[in-house]
Amino acid sequence: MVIIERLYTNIYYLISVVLFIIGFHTMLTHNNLLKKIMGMNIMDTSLFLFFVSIGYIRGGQAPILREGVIQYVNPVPSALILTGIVISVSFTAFALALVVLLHKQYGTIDADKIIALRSRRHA
Amino acid sequence: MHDMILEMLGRILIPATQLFGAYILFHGHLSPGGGFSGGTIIGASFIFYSLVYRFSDKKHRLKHETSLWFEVGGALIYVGSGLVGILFGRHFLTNQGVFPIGEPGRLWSSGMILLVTLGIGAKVAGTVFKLFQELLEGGAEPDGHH
Amino acid sequence: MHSLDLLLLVPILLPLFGAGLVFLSRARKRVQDALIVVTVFLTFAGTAAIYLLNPEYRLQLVFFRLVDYGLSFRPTNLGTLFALLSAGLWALISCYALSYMRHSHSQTRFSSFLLVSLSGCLGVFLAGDYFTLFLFFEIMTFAAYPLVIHDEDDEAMRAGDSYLYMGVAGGLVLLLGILMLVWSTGTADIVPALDKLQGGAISPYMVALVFLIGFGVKAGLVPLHIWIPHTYPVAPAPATALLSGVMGKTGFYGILSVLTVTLSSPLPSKGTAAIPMNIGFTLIWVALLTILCGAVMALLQKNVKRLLAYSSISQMGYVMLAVGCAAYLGAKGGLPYTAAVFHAFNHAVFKAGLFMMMGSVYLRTQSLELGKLGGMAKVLPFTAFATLVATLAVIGVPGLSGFGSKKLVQYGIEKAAAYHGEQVLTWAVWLFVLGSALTAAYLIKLYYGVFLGSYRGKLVSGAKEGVTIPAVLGLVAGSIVAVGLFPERMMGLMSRSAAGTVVNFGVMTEQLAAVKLWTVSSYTAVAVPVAIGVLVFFAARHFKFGAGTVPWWLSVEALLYRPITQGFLRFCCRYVTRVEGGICDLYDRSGTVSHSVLRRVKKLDAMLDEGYEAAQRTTSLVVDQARGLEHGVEEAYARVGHAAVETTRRMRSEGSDSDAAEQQPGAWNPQNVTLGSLVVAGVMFVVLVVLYTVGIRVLR
Amino acid sequence: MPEFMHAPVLIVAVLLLAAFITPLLGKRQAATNAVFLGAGVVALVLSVGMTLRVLAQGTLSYPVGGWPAPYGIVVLVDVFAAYSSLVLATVALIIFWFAAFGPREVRHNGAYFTLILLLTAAMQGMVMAGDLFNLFVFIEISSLAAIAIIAIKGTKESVEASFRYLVLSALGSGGLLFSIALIFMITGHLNMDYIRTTLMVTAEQYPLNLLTSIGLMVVGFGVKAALFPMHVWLPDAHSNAPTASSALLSGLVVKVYIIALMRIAYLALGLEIFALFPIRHLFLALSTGALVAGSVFAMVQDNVKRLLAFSTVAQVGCIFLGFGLFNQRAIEGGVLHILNHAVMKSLLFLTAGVIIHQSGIKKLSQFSGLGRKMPLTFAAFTIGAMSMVGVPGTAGFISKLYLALGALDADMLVFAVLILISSLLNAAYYFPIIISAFFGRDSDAEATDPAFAVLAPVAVLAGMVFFFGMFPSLMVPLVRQTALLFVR
Repeated sequence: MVIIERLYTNIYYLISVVLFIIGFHTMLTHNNLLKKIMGMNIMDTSLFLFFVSIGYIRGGQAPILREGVIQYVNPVPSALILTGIVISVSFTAFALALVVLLHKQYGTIDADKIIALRSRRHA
Repeated sequence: MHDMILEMLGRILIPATQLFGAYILFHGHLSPGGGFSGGTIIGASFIFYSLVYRFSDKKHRLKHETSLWFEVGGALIYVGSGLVGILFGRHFLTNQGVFPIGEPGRLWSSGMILLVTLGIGAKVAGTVFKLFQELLEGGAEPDGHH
Repeated sequence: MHSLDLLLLVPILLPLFGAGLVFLSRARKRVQDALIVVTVFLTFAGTAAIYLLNPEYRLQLVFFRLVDYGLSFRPTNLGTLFALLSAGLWALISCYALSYMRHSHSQTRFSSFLLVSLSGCLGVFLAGDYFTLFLFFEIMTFAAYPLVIHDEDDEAMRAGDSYLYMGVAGGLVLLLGILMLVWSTGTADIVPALDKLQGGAISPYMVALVFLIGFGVKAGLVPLHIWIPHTYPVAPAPATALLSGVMGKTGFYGILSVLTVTLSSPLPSKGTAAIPMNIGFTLIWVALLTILCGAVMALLQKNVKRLLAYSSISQMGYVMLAVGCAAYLGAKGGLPYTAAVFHAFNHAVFKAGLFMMMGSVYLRTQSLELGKLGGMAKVLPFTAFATLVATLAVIGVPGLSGFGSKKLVQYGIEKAAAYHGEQVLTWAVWLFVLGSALTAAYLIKLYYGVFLGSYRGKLVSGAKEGVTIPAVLGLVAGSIVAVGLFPERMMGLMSRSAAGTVVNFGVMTEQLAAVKLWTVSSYTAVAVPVAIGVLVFFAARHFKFGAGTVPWWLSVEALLYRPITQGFLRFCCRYVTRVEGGICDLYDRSGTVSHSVLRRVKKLDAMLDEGYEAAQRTTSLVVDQARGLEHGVEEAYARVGHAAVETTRRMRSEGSDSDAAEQQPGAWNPQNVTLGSLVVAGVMFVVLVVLYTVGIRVLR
Repeated sequence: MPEFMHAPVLIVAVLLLAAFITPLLGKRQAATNAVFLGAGVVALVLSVGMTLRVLAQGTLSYPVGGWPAPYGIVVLVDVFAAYSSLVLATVALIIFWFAAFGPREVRHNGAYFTLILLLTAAMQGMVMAGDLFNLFVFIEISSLAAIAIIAIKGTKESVEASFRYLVLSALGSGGLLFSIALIFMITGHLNMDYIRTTLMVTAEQYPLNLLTSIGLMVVGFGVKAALFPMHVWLPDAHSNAPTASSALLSGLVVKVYIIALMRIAYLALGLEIFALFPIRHLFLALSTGALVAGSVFAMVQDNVKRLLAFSTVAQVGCIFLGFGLFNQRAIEGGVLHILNHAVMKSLLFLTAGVIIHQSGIKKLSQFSGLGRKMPLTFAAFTIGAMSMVGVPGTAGFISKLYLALGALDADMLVFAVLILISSLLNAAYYFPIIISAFFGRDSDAEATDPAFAVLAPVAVLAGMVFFFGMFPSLMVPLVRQTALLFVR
């Protein structure tokens, strides 16, 4: 029961770690460049979840001064994550642009095939 | 090529989206929302617009320069309003004492925050649309000879 | 800063400045020549002024703080003496080079770097601390590289590689030594530091070893000499003369400074006194090895310049022997100290002279193979005479410069053998005599091979010697004779350079006064080795000893250096590739591991899927049942409703006859709303309410 | 000097402004160059002023928007930040100069300049940031811009290399953000000062969080700074970029992450906590690997830019070695090496770019005799190489000297010997190039020295190599105070 209790209280952190590992793994092991980018996004998302859940308080309200509200959610992580999302979007967009270029030049988006093509050209 | 359904939907949805985006943009300091979210929504409406007309129509096509101006203008507004603080002998991005602060809760209520939000909104809208544009048509030539 | 102190800058900056001017005036040959001559002689004049001023004024010049230690010039008497010697030889050799290189390519490069390396060399001798010394040492090493590879053929490039890498490696080892010294004593100044070193974490022996290796490369100690036999033969004669005559002396200067100044203490205690003694003892044996190796190898050579290269190694061995004795004797080492300085001085003059003389032979024959030469005495009588003087001086014939210094070295080793009663050192005396004999043998071989006999090859007719080359050679020969005639006076001059060292002046004066050079016993001491040498020479000639070449695999290079470098590189490559492979492996492995983990997860996923499916099936089953039930209930309701309607109708028809409602039983009609449907709606509403409240709870 | 109070923000703002204005100028080459170089000059002037102010009055802490520390964003310029900013501004300006007037390798110069300016602005912001999140934002901007200035060349290799860089860099960023989140979780602050004070209390309660956080941070920065086993992206990326980008990447970008890491170490974590975990030993081990592996790999390269890239791997090891030894002189050496390596590696990359552009030859085996055809260019290359080897009188000697003395101070003779061995290895791969270029047989390649405008920035860098070699005392006050920040 204690374990379940603990799992329950840390569920966000847990999920974010799991997501992080999934993203990390996808990024490292998949050959398809698009999947790599997806992995990157999953990883980023897990981090956003982690960050936001740090500042989250059960029953807290959006941090706008209003009468009758006592508990506010910590706004700092949310604000930061907004920036983080923007960064992630730009990273993704840029990565996609690179993939487009790679596809134009190599005709494939498989990392192994690209390396094979390269080494053949060098040899 | 025109798509009737898309066009009709666009006619209804684009103004509504833009209005919604503008609402979020202008109320950034009063309610959840702000430059990033509002800008993204407006940018999305631009994207929708170009999807509707499929880039085929020269007349309806948004120019690269336009989105560039959006982007650059937004950034300039941000940095510029930051520099105003220094001009007034305060710190960079100083709000209090430099910009007039109205009543709390009103639209004009928090000095330059609205200005900055607008800048960010323009920048983000421009960027989102530009990303879309570049991904569709941009990119260097295949073998790098130029 | 005294204004006279600025004089110290003249020998450093003037050649650099001159080099720049020479480079700029490359279009005009005459101006360039004039510039070179003016520069070297002005430098010589500046150095002479420093030499004359220094004992009284103690010139010193400390500059901006380079790192923590500053760039300082604080010449010792020894330093000024050798600076004077270097500048003088440099002036002579530059004049010689102007004639010698007349028809060569890239003269501007040669001349510019000649001047730059002069600056480096003088900087070493005038430096006040080891950092400055190191700086100029490296400048000299690099500036001499273009001189070495001047011919730019394959052989020269290979020799250049060996010169450069040995130079760089030696320099780095030297730097390590300096770092150790600075770290444990806190200063890089050339001052007695043994006391501080003794207390430090690094053993003084280690410091001495590192310094010996660092300077030993330049000085050509065996087994660090391998670059010399490669380099000297391929470099042009003036460059070789400088390398052997002057630049090699920087190594000697460094070792002498380290052993007699740095590794000494003003008031030696029992513990500290043993350290220089031991180091000196070791150096004596290394030096003997150097003498013998050099001499034997010289005897085996067929190329004149290579022979002289090995001879240089061997002669530097004599110098080092004296240095070792000086260190061994400590404060009583005045005599070997003087011997070392004196012999280094003499060697600089006669070896530079010999290389130049062979250069002038080369100008006429374009070859220096002993088998092809001969009979040059007729073609070049003056050179033959000068060479005879120089050769005899190397052998140590009385009346020439080598006599006094060699005699002194011999006295030094005898003194060392007598001093601490080490029996082993008496063997050293005999080895010394053997070395002298071999020296005589190879020099006879040289002179015989080049100047006597008859010449069968073709002479280059166009290459006239001009006035400069004979004049330079004459000056060298004259100075050899002059020094040889007044060795006592020279000894006095040399002994002055011991100021500031560990050597006790009083003891030294006594020792030097007791030296008797002009005695029969000393003549016989020269005559015996020479006689043995002549015997050896003829024996070698008779048995064709030295006609064959020494197998390459026997050289130190093949036995020691090549395996070490190759082994190191191979080790590095293997190790590094293994590490790199390991990293790649790690990345891969992490991929595989996570794959297997993921496979498990996938299995789990599949199981979950199955579970879901099962659940779904169950649910659908349940739902089907429920639907059936509902159907049944509905039917029941309908039947109930129907029955109720029938009943009502029957009850109504009993009252009035109307069939209108009977036609559309399903249409919406408030009258159709039955109790049953109301019940159903109520139940559904309750369920919704419950769901809503529960849902809100949950969602919150 | 109250005028320079705003300098930290203004440096970033000016560079950003210029970055946004450049694309507007379109094809007007002269105006673009003017804005580009003007921003660089202004940044340098501000940086010099700021450094003088910091030296005179101590740490400059600038609250953005006038909000005080725990709530507002604070820019914290201590000696280390001022020094780094100065190095960045100086070297970057020279590279700007080269990018503007050197051989043109990029189609859209306007976009290229925008990216370079963004990169510089982000780097300046990174070294001065006073809180972790702004640091992170600047790191991301600089990563993105750095990747973009590789891909902008548009060749197959450059795009591929930049994608690989992007993936690894994203991994590093993820790790960094995670570690920042963990620190925020423990302390509730992002401001570095407040993190330090809070950590003193809370560190003992959450050792695991802290360990994870520091580990992720070292890995994240390690990937970005190409610390030895994480350097796999560097050779491709740096060798396939346009010349100015290569110089910027190898000379500055890689080092900025080291600076950021070390700033976090002493500002945010506090040295006591930093010393709790065996990071120093990790640094020592990894930098040893870097020094040997980088040099050995450089030795077997035939492409000149790849050789230089591998040499960067080794030199990064050198800098980390200084921080790993962790005493006054070693850190001084590491910090000096940041400057010296920036100068000499930029010099080498720029000259290599000029050589490749003028002769079309990339392979070292074909360099034979080129030195006689383009003497000035190869003279500059020689100066850079000499400095890499550590010949006295050049900048490289000074930092190696400090590092070696630091190794002795730490009672680790091995590392002093290691530094000298790495010098020898450097000699073993730089000298053959020079020798074959100057004294080798003539090849039939056609090449001449480029115009003066192209060579001028290279000449300035070569002058700086000598200048910092002869007058290191100019930088010593900054470097010494920086080291004092670490070794209190």
